[in-house]
Amino acid sequence: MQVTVKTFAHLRDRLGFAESAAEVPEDACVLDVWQSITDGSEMPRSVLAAVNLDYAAADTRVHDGDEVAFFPPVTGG
Amino acid sequence: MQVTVKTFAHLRDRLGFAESAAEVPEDACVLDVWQSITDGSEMPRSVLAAVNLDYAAADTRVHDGDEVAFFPPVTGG
Amino acid sequence: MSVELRTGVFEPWRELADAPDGGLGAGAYGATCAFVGTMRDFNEGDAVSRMVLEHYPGMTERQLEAIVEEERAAHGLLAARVIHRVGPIEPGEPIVLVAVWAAHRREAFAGGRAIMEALKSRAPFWKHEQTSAGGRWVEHNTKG
Amino acid sequence: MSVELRTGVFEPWRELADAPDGGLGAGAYGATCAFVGTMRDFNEGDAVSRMVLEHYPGMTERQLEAIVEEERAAHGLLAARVIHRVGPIEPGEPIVLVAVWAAHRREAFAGGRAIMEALKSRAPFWKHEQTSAGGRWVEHNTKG
Repeated sequence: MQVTVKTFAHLRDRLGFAESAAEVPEDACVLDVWQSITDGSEMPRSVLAAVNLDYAAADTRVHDGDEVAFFPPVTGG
Repeated sequence: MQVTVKTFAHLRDRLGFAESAAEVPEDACVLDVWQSITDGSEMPRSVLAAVNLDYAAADTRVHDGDEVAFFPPVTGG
Repeated sequence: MSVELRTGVFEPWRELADAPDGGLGAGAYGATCAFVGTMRDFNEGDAVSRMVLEHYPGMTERQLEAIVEEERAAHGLLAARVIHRVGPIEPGEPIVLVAVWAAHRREAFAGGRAIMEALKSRAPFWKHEQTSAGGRWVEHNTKG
Repeated sequence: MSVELRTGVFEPWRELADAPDGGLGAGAYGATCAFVGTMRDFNEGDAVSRMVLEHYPGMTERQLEAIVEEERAAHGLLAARVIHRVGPIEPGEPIVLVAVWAAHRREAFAGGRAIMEALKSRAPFWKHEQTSAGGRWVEHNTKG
């Protein structure tokens, strides 16, 4: 199945793309998506993830068509 | 010696005057001023006092020409 | 640092809109906290139609200035402004504005709140309310 | 309850002056607490000449709305309003306005502060600063 991947701020600068598609297995979780876009690297604790605009843990299951986002700690306000 | 006495809010209503002069002995304190205007009654704990625009305790000494004020708990803001 | 008593209606947000920097340079502060207390049309279960705010001329200004200076020092505030009504007030009208400017939000919230608490407990103001049952002195403030 | 993102300069106090009641009736609330975060011209020891606020369209609004609703319920707020800048910002310009309306000052201060803390920790915004040494991402927020 396929998910949309978005990245923000210095994580986008580091990964080199703002938006992309990722092909992952049917039972994939957020961590699998991360590994599919980083050639299998560990997901640092400082990286935050969201699925369909809500915060999600590394083991959150994703589904076909989901929007999965990765970003650094937020600094608004 | 003589001091000016001011009263405020429902204490003024109760005592019946807003401003008055009181004759007190040379070594008088705030409590003596209170008693001189109330025929010797006790000073309730809820009555606040000020001497020359600063809060003062019952045993604060007063001096000739001082302005001594008595008022209930404040309710501004 | 500025303390004012006002006898007429004032618009607290417009006061700040006209002087948003509290006398500081733009860019010199990062956080502003403003509190406005407004007269409600009910209190302690009764409809209130009107209020008169009595104060102790001279002492009120002196206490407000002392409060602002103490909390400025305690919280590292860069600037502070207090405006307080006296005299007759109608429901819906602002009673008090406390605004503080600081480097960061922690000091701004803490300093603004501290000035309000000190004002409520120390500044010599007394509220006299007009209700359908007649006039009455407000006996105590809401807990902060 | 209202949440807005703005791409241009805004005047937080004038926004409140034009809508001081937060959509409530005058007389229905007793306390308003408003916080404004402003861009300073220095951060972590360096002069900052410009900043760009990146955000995650869709998620940012959703998180802000969730935060406002949670803190409204937690603190019994009567109304709340949040305006947050996105895009390029110059020193001295307001970044965020959080305003809350409540019956009493305790809820107003606590609710306003709680919304700011939640916004700082959860709302997806990222600051990119331009200093004399070049551009840099702000790595973490000041402690609240």
